[in-house]
Parts: sequence; C-alpha cells; structure tokens
Amino acid sequence: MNNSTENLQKEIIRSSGVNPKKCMRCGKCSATCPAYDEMEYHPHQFVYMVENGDIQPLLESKSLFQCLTCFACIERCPRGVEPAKLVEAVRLAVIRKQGANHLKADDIPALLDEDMPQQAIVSALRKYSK
Amino acid sequence: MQRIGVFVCWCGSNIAGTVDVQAVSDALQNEPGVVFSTNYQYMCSQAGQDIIKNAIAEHKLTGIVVCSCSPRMHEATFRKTAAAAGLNPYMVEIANIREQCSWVHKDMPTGTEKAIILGKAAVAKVNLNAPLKPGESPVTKRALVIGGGIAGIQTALDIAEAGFPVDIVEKKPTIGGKMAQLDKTFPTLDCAACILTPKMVDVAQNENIRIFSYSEVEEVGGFVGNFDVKIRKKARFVNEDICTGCGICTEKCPQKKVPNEFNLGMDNRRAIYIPFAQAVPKVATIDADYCTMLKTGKCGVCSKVCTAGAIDYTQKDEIIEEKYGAIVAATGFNPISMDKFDEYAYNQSKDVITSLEFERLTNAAGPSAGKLVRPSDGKHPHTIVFVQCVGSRCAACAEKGKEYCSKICCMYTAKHAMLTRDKYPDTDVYVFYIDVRTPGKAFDEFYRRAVEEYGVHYIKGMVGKVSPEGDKLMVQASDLLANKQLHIEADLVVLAAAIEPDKSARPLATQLTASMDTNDFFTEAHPKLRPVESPTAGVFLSGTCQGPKDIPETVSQASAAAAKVIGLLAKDKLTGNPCVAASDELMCNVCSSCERVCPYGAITYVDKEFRMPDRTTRVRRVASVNEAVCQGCGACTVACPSGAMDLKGFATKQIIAEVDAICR
Amino acid sequence: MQINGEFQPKIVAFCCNWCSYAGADLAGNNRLAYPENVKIIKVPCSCRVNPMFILRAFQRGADGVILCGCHPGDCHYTSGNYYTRRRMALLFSMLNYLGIEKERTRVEWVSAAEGAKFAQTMNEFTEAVAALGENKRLEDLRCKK
Amino acid sequence: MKVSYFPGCTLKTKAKQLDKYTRKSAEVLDITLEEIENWQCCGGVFTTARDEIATKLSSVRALSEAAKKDQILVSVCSACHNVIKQTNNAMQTDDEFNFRVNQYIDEEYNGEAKVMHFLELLRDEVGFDKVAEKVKKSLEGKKVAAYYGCLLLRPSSVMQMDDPENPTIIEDLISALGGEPVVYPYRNECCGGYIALENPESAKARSNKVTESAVKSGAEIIVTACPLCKYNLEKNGSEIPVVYFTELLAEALGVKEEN
Repeated sequence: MNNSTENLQKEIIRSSGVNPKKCMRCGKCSATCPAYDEMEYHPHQFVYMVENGDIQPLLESKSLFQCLTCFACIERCPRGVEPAKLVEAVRLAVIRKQGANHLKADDIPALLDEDMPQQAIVSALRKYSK
Repeated sequence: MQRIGVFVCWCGSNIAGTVDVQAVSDALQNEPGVVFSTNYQYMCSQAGQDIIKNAIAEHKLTGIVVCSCSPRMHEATFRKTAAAAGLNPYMVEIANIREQCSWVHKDMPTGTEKAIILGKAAVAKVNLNAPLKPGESPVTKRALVIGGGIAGIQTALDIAEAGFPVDIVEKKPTIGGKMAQLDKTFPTLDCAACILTPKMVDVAQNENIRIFSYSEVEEVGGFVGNFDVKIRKKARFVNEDICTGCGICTEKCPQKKVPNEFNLGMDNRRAIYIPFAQAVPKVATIDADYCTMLKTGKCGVCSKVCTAGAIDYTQKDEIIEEKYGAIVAATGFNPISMDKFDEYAYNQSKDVITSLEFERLTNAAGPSAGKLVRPSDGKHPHTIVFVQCVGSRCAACAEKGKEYCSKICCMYTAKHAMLTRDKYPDTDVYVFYIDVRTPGKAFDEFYRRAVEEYGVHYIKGMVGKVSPEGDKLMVQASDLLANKQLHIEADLVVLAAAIEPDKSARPLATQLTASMDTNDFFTEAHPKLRPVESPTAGVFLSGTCQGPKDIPETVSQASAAAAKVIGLLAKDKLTGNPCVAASDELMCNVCSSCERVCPYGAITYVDKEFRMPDRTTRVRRVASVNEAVCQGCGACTVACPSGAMDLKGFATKQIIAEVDAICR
Repeated sequence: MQINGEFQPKIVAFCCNWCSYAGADLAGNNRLAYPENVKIIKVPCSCRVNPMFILRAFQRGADGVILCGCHPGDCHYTSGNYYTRRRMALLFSMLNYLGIEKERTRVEWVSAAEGAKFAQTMNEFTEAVAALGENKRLEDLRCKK
Repeated sequence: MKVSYFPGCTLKTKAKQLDKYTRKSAEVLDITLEEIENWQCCGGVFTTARDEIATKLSSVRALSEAAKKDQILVSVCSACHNVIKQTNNAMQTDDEFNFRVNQYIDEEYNGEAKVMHFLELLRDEVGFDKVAEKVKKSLEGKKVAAYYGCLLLRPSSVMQMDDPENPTIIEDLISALGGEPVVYPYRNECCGGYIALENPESAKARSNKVTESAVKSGAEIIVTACPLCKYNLEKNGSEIPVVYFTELLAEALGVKEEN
C-alpha cells in the first residue's frame, strides 16, 4: 500500500467510524442488500477492500451511487461492522474532491417529474454532491 | 527469638562457580537469629540432608534457611528433612541462589553479593515464620450430580461404579436431557435413543444411584467434603413409588391441548403425562398449569382410571436435606430464542424451524412419526435451506446472539443434510455457511461425505432474509464464492440456533459460589490443566454447562469429572494447604471487602462473643476463613482496609521483612 | 548505590509463584542473564502484593519496583491478576503524582514459559531505572545507616 | 399535551396531506403541535459520516429548541424523524461530533431532547387504547398493509421504535382504528428511496416487490409515513391505493374532509 492509499484508508475508517477488521466474512450484508444487482462491488467487498487498502477500484465504481442507505446491512450484520457507513465514507472521499459532484444542481430538472417529492431531490443531493 | 541454621549449597560448581559460598555462609552467620551457618557441596544429597538434621538437633534450631536451587526443585525435600528431624516443615525457607543468581550472573563479586542479600531476605522471613499445620476435614462419601442429561448420567454412573453413592437432581420429570430428543448422532449416525436409553436404565438400576426427578437444588451450604444441600422435590401429584408407568392416565386425561415440550411444542400432550416412552423414572406427572382438577377441583379422571391408586392431588413440594462430599454441575444447554431473528421469519412461518425441531421432525417417535414434513401443511418439502451460525459468532448485540461459536452446529447440520438426502433423494438441500468447522475424529470426513456422496449444496455465504410467500419461503442469500445474490424458493428453512447455558445455571452458580464467565458458562479452575473442576473446591463441571460440546466430548468430560470426584471421595480426610488466609477478629470491621474479592467463597461471617474491658460480653460479626476452601491467593489480605486479614506463610510482616532486607 | 562510581539501582521484583517465579527460574535454566540489581520476592499471587509493600520498598531506598504475574485470564487463582492490574494502575498514578517517575514502577505479565521475556523485561526495566538515577522521593532517611 | 412539531419541507409541498391529517388527528386527540420556529430542511437523509457537520445543524437547532421548551420533538415524515433521531444520538454518543457541532450553534446542546415519531407519540404518550376510544368511523373490514420502509425502524439500536424485523406499531394502530392489519414479508424492505431520481428502474424493482407482496397477502390499501415511499410505490404502479397512515387515522376519527 503506498502512502496516499494508506492515508485514504485511514481517512475512510475514521470518517465512517467503522472497524472493518471486525468482519468475519459471512456475507450477510450482501445477502440482505436490496441494491445488490445494481452494484459492481457489493457491501461485503467494500468492507474487505477497505480493510486491505484496495480502495482505488471502489472510488471508480458506480456501486457508490447505488447504495440506498436503507441500513439493512447495518441492522443484520452479526458483527456490528456497519458496511453502509463504509460505503458512505468512500463516496464522500470521491465527491468531496473539487468538481467531483456526482449530481449537479443543473442536472436535476431533467430528472424530475411532477410528483417527485422534495425529499428525493434533497436526499440525492446530500448523497451525491458536496 | 528464633534459632536459625543457614545451609549454603554449592550445587557442585553450579552455584560455587559464580558465588563464593564460604563468603555467603560467613556473612549470614552474623544475621540476627542465626546460630549456625555452613556450606556443603550438595545439600540435597543424603549427606547434605544429614548435615541439616544433625544441626537441628545439635543447635536446637527453630528455623532453617537453605541457600540453594529454586524452591520449585527442592523445597519439598528440605521440608521433609526438617520434619524428619522434628522441626515444623513450614519453618524452612529457600533462598534461590542458583536459578535466580549464579545462573544468570557472571562474575563472582556481584553474584556473591546478591546471594548474600537473598540469604538475608530469607533469614529475615524465617525470623517471623510460625509453625503451620494443615487443617483436616472429613469427607462425606456421597456425590451430588445436578442435571440428568448425558453428562450427568455418565458422571453418576462412573462414580457409582467406583462404589460411592450418587444422587442425581433433574428438574424435568425424566432424566435423558437433550440427547433424548435427538434422532441420530454424528459422525457414526447411530440412533441417540439406542445408545442413551440403556444408560438411563443402568442409572435406574444402579443401587448406588438415587434419582430426584422433577426436583431442583434449593440451597447449598458447607464446603468441599461437607456440603449441606437442600433439594426441592416438586409436587408431581403422582406417588412415584406406586405409579407403574402404565400410561392409562395419559391416554384418558381429557385435557388434550397442552403443548408438548419434548417435541418443542410441535404437537400436544395431556395434562398428565410421561415425557417419552423410555422415560426414567417412568412415572406420570401432572402439569398443574393445565390440570382441570387442580385448577377447578372438577375432573379427577386420572385418579379414577389409575388402578394403582397413585394419583395424589394433595401432594406438596418436599424438601430433602442431604450431605455430600462433592457436587457436579451438569446443567446443560438450550438453543437460544429465535425471537430476535425475524429476518428469518421464525415467528412468521411454521416452516422455519430450529435444528432441534428438525431432530424431532425426523425422529420416529416425533410429532410426524419420523416423516420429514412441513409443520404447516404436512407436505413433503422438496427444497430445504439450512442456515448456519444463527446467533453464534454474533458480536453486534448481546440481546440478539452469542459471541462464541456453538461448536456443534456444523456437524449436526451436515448430519441433517446427509440424512435428508439419504431418505429423500428428490430433495434439494442447501447449507449456507460462514466456515465449516469440523475438528474432531472422523468429523471432516463426515462433512465431505455430505458434499461428495450425498450431493448437499454447501454455499459459502449467509442468508439475509426469508420471506414467506404463499406456501413458499423466499430465501435471499449471498453466494460469496460466485459473487452472486441468490434467491431460492424453499419449502423448509432450518436455523442452526446458537446454544446457551441453561437458565438454571446462573442461580446455581451463586448457590455454589462457583464462578461463571460473561456467557453464563461455568469457569474451570484452569482452562488447560484443570478443565473439569470449578475454582470452588469440591465443585466439578460436566458437559455443556462449561462450554459448547458435542456428545463424545461431553461424555469424556463427564468421566473426567467423575474421576476427580472419586479421587476426592476416596480420601477419608482432606488435608489442606496451611498457607491460608486468617482474619484477626479483633481488627475485623465486617466490611465484607474480603468476601467480595474471594474467588472461592471461602470467607463467611460468624457471630463471635468478645469480652469487653468492663467484663461484659458483646456479640459481633467477624470474617471467618474456611481453611478447607481457601486456596491462599491473598487477594483478601490486600482488600482488607483494616489489615485484619493476613496470609499464613506469606504474612504482611514477613514480606515487609524481605523488602527491608533487600533494600538494606 | 554507587559501585565503582557507577550508579547501581536497587530493584525489587515481586513474582507470583505460579507463572512469573517459574518464568524467572526458566531464565536461569536457560542462562539468560539479567542484572543482579533485581532481587525477587516470591508471593503466591500478584494480588498478594499490598501497595504498602511497594511504598515500603521506596521508603527503604529501592529505586524501582516491578510486579510480575500470570497473563490476564491465566491466573492460577482465576482473578487475582485483575485485582493487581486495577490496584497498581491506581497506586502507580498516585506514586507518579508524588514524584516517583512512572518508569520506576511496572506491572508485567510473565508466564512460566517466558524465561526470555522475564530476562528481557528485567534488562529493560533496570536500564530505565538506572537512567533515572537514584530515587530520592519517599525515602526515609532515618532508615539509612 | 403540547409537543414541538417538525413538519419538514415535503410536508409543506408535495405531502401536504400528511401534514394536514396529522394536525387534524392531533386536535381530536388533544395534542397541541407547536411548530418549531424557522425550521430548516433536515436534509432528507442522514449522512453517517462522523465528520459531516453542516448538514446536521438544522436538526440540531430544532432539537435544541424543543429541549429548551422541554417538549418532545415530534415529526411525522419518516425521513425527518430518522435524520433528527440519528443526529440526536450522535450528539449523545459521539464526543468529537458533539464538540464540533457545538462550535456552530449559539447555545450548547448535548442531546437532551426527546425525539418521537408521531406513531410513537400515539402509542406511548396517548395510548392506542385512547385512540380507539375516539374512533368515530371504524375501519372495520378494511385490509390494511403497513409499509414501514427502512427509515422508521433502522438502525434499530438508534431508532428504538420497534422490532426492526417484526414491527407491530402500525399494525396495532390499524387494529385500534378497527381495521384488519395485513402482515407481509416486504413491509420493512426498501422502496428504492432517492435512487428514483437517477435509476428509476432500480426503484421500480424495489417498489414492485413491496406492493406485489402486499397484494398477494390480501391487502386492499397500503399505509406509509414517508412521502418518498408513497411516491415510489404509486409511481411504479401499485395495484392498490397508497395513503399516509394519518389519512386513515383522520378518517377513523371522523375528521377527514370528503372532497
């Protein structure tokens, strides 16, 4: 692991408050994830890859924006690992960079329909942009 | 003032090579209390011991310091030598000038100097030594086994075989425990009843064994060799001595809607019942919660049909008092509640069952007469999903699961999967596992057979959710090796529920002053070297009350516990370690600090009469150490705020004298 | 104490009978040298060590005091070393407050198999105490000859 | 009973009905909802990162105001409730987060406020038995499926509303209103949430699972507490109506206006 990866790993672990070492690799998070099929890397892989400092592929993965923050993986993890918090910390590591917003305010009108509640827009902006 | 003799050993050149032994014996000659000092080539030899014996006689020695090898080597030797010469063996102290001086230091002046200091410390200590006499206590030659499962049965049989009387206390109406509920046993697949029930009969027929079924331990007093136990024999409203176990009452009882706990509530029994056909003792029991007669006074059918006249609605609980020399805890385990695992829909669907329920479903004497059917509709399941580690290795939430591995689930699930495929080859069997743990004789081979010969699908991954849909169970799971999320339409889901100690173990541990770990398993005296003894003297551990175990392991531990009990009961008297705590009753202020830190429950409080200066007497409670139970760790001596508690052989004054001598 | 102009610290080591005393014996069996400054006092369990003993040692001129016991979870008496750990945490912080540097006091878990650890611990501890020089705090000058 | 009320932005726009029926029902049940002054949007979703401070300040301000008034802070939108409760929990348990947040607000706040969802208020403060007493028009014969979604229940260690896998709070309310609750397996699975914006297909798959499961179990109507859940279920073609639970409540209490 080079220096910058190690720093990134530390930053992700600190910001999420998650200790990936607690994982016993049972895969219950991925068994429970409703967005599993949309993801290229699955919740258990996030935990494993962050633990091993294999973070670059995660940064580039669309999986970051498929997590629904439904907290099901947090709820059902037998070890209290909280994978969703790790997914979020990796996502923040991406979008906090200058100009890296995944969703820009200008893009939104095109995505809207008449009935869409404000809550959806606000949440998406929170999750996808800084 | 003591008359101390100092004996410096050369140990050939082992000591003399680095320590000037003459200088040591000369220097110690001048220490207070020393009346004789010498050195010799091999103190532990017969000639060396004779020097000591002669000096004791000639110089009327009252204490001895041997400067030699580690006390772990020859302390016992020199104590015997002293005793042979009429000196109390506890008046001997060793200064370790070999392992802790000559062997670790190189040059003569420093080695000699240190040896002198170590000798001075030993002399200072002996000056304050007092003769000690180990306490003795008689042994009641009878053992109590608490719990009548396979662990308790094996322990009781082994003790009885050795000729000692044993009582088994079992809270259920019959002995047999969990093993009686099992169908087949791994890895040999012999039927549990076939190997267990003969042992149950042996217990019933052994003249040395009494069974108190439907009974619980009420109170435990006393200590090793001399326990006083009160046993509550719960009213079963049937006279055990008269009941023949014919079972007519259990067929005629009109109250038919009582959940049958032996079949885990999957069918019903009557209010008067015999748990299963091979029950020991085979006598009926009335369940007071359901009996119409006991509740309303109207019925009495069982009494009418009983030709032996064994029914007694007026029966009361009975308290039996008995003395025991040793107690064995064999309280066993239970699967944990699945209430907190509703992601697996245990409470939503009858077709989600635990492994123990599966045992009953496949057992010929079970609710479905051994036919594997779905509890909901009685249909044959074609797809079965087994989920491992439900509540085991669960560190997220203490209310939910257990942090430890339950040890037996991998093997019994392999057994279930194999038996299912064997009997019903048209069934698809999936096992979701995190790790397959099979350390045991012929265990891994067994698991591999399930996979290779019986075609059980083992999938590495966990089940996330079970959703009952119509008469199917949708199982959503991950296959970690294929990196896929699976959706399986199952007919039956079997959960390998974690196991936990029986709930009765915690209060029992309190009664026995035996310690427990955070999971309520009994703690062993030493995890490696004394695995079947509790730290509390005279209390032994058998079976799963000490930790998760399978049957072979339980039986070995049960026999090991029995061997320890036999060793104890074979003695006429127990000789204790004389280096035990003692309380100065005048200084004790009954704060109970000592009692709280004592790991053995050796400290109790007694009322003691004290004469006051004005010649009146006053009764005051003071701490009292049971010398038969105390192991001499000294925790209480430091906890005691008033300094009333001291440890014989390692008294506060003695240790301070050593400190002073070293720092002088 | 000065020997040949070199400071030689006085070090008292309390060792529990079951693990650490045996560990010290093993160091001897394997001829693993450590400084002769260390003098061992045997106690049944590390929990037998009254804080008073340690105060007494400093009062009488010890420069360092070390306590050795079984590893947590391995105590012969089940829980004694846990008491030691808590008691000494308190005592050492008080001693530190009184001016006795925390390097002068130490609790170490040494098993009967850890002869090498025993020797190494004593080497390190002696070195650390020697570096601090003579202990003047708490010393009772009346006890000096 | 007087409580602080945090309606949230969606309740002022697309989910006006949720707000309206909450207020009407509260009135019948003698609950005074005191709207937090100058409340700001909760953010819609709780950012779990411990170093996200700014996005949580609006919740902290609302909490602080309720605490000052010694009132329970009640919200009815699942998302608002989730964000506010999780923020409050972070203020109580994460010292570093607490310290940093307190640098931004005027008066020190340490998580003193009590946060309740309107459902919890009905269950724990009012009592479902009391609610039942006020029913004018029983929902008798109506088969109602409660849809919890994710936000009401999870993470259960923080939300502590109900058993996260087998909740009963909405079912108990439905029973109290005379209706027949329908229990179905997907009631606590996600509808897709905000993914509807970017990946409507994903949201559709999630939502259909929920509505199909409810219909299969015999439900005639689905109730929810979340505007986004309602949107996703309806938008993706639920066969049966999806309404806010407060609408059924108001109907049973006899205060629902007929259009």
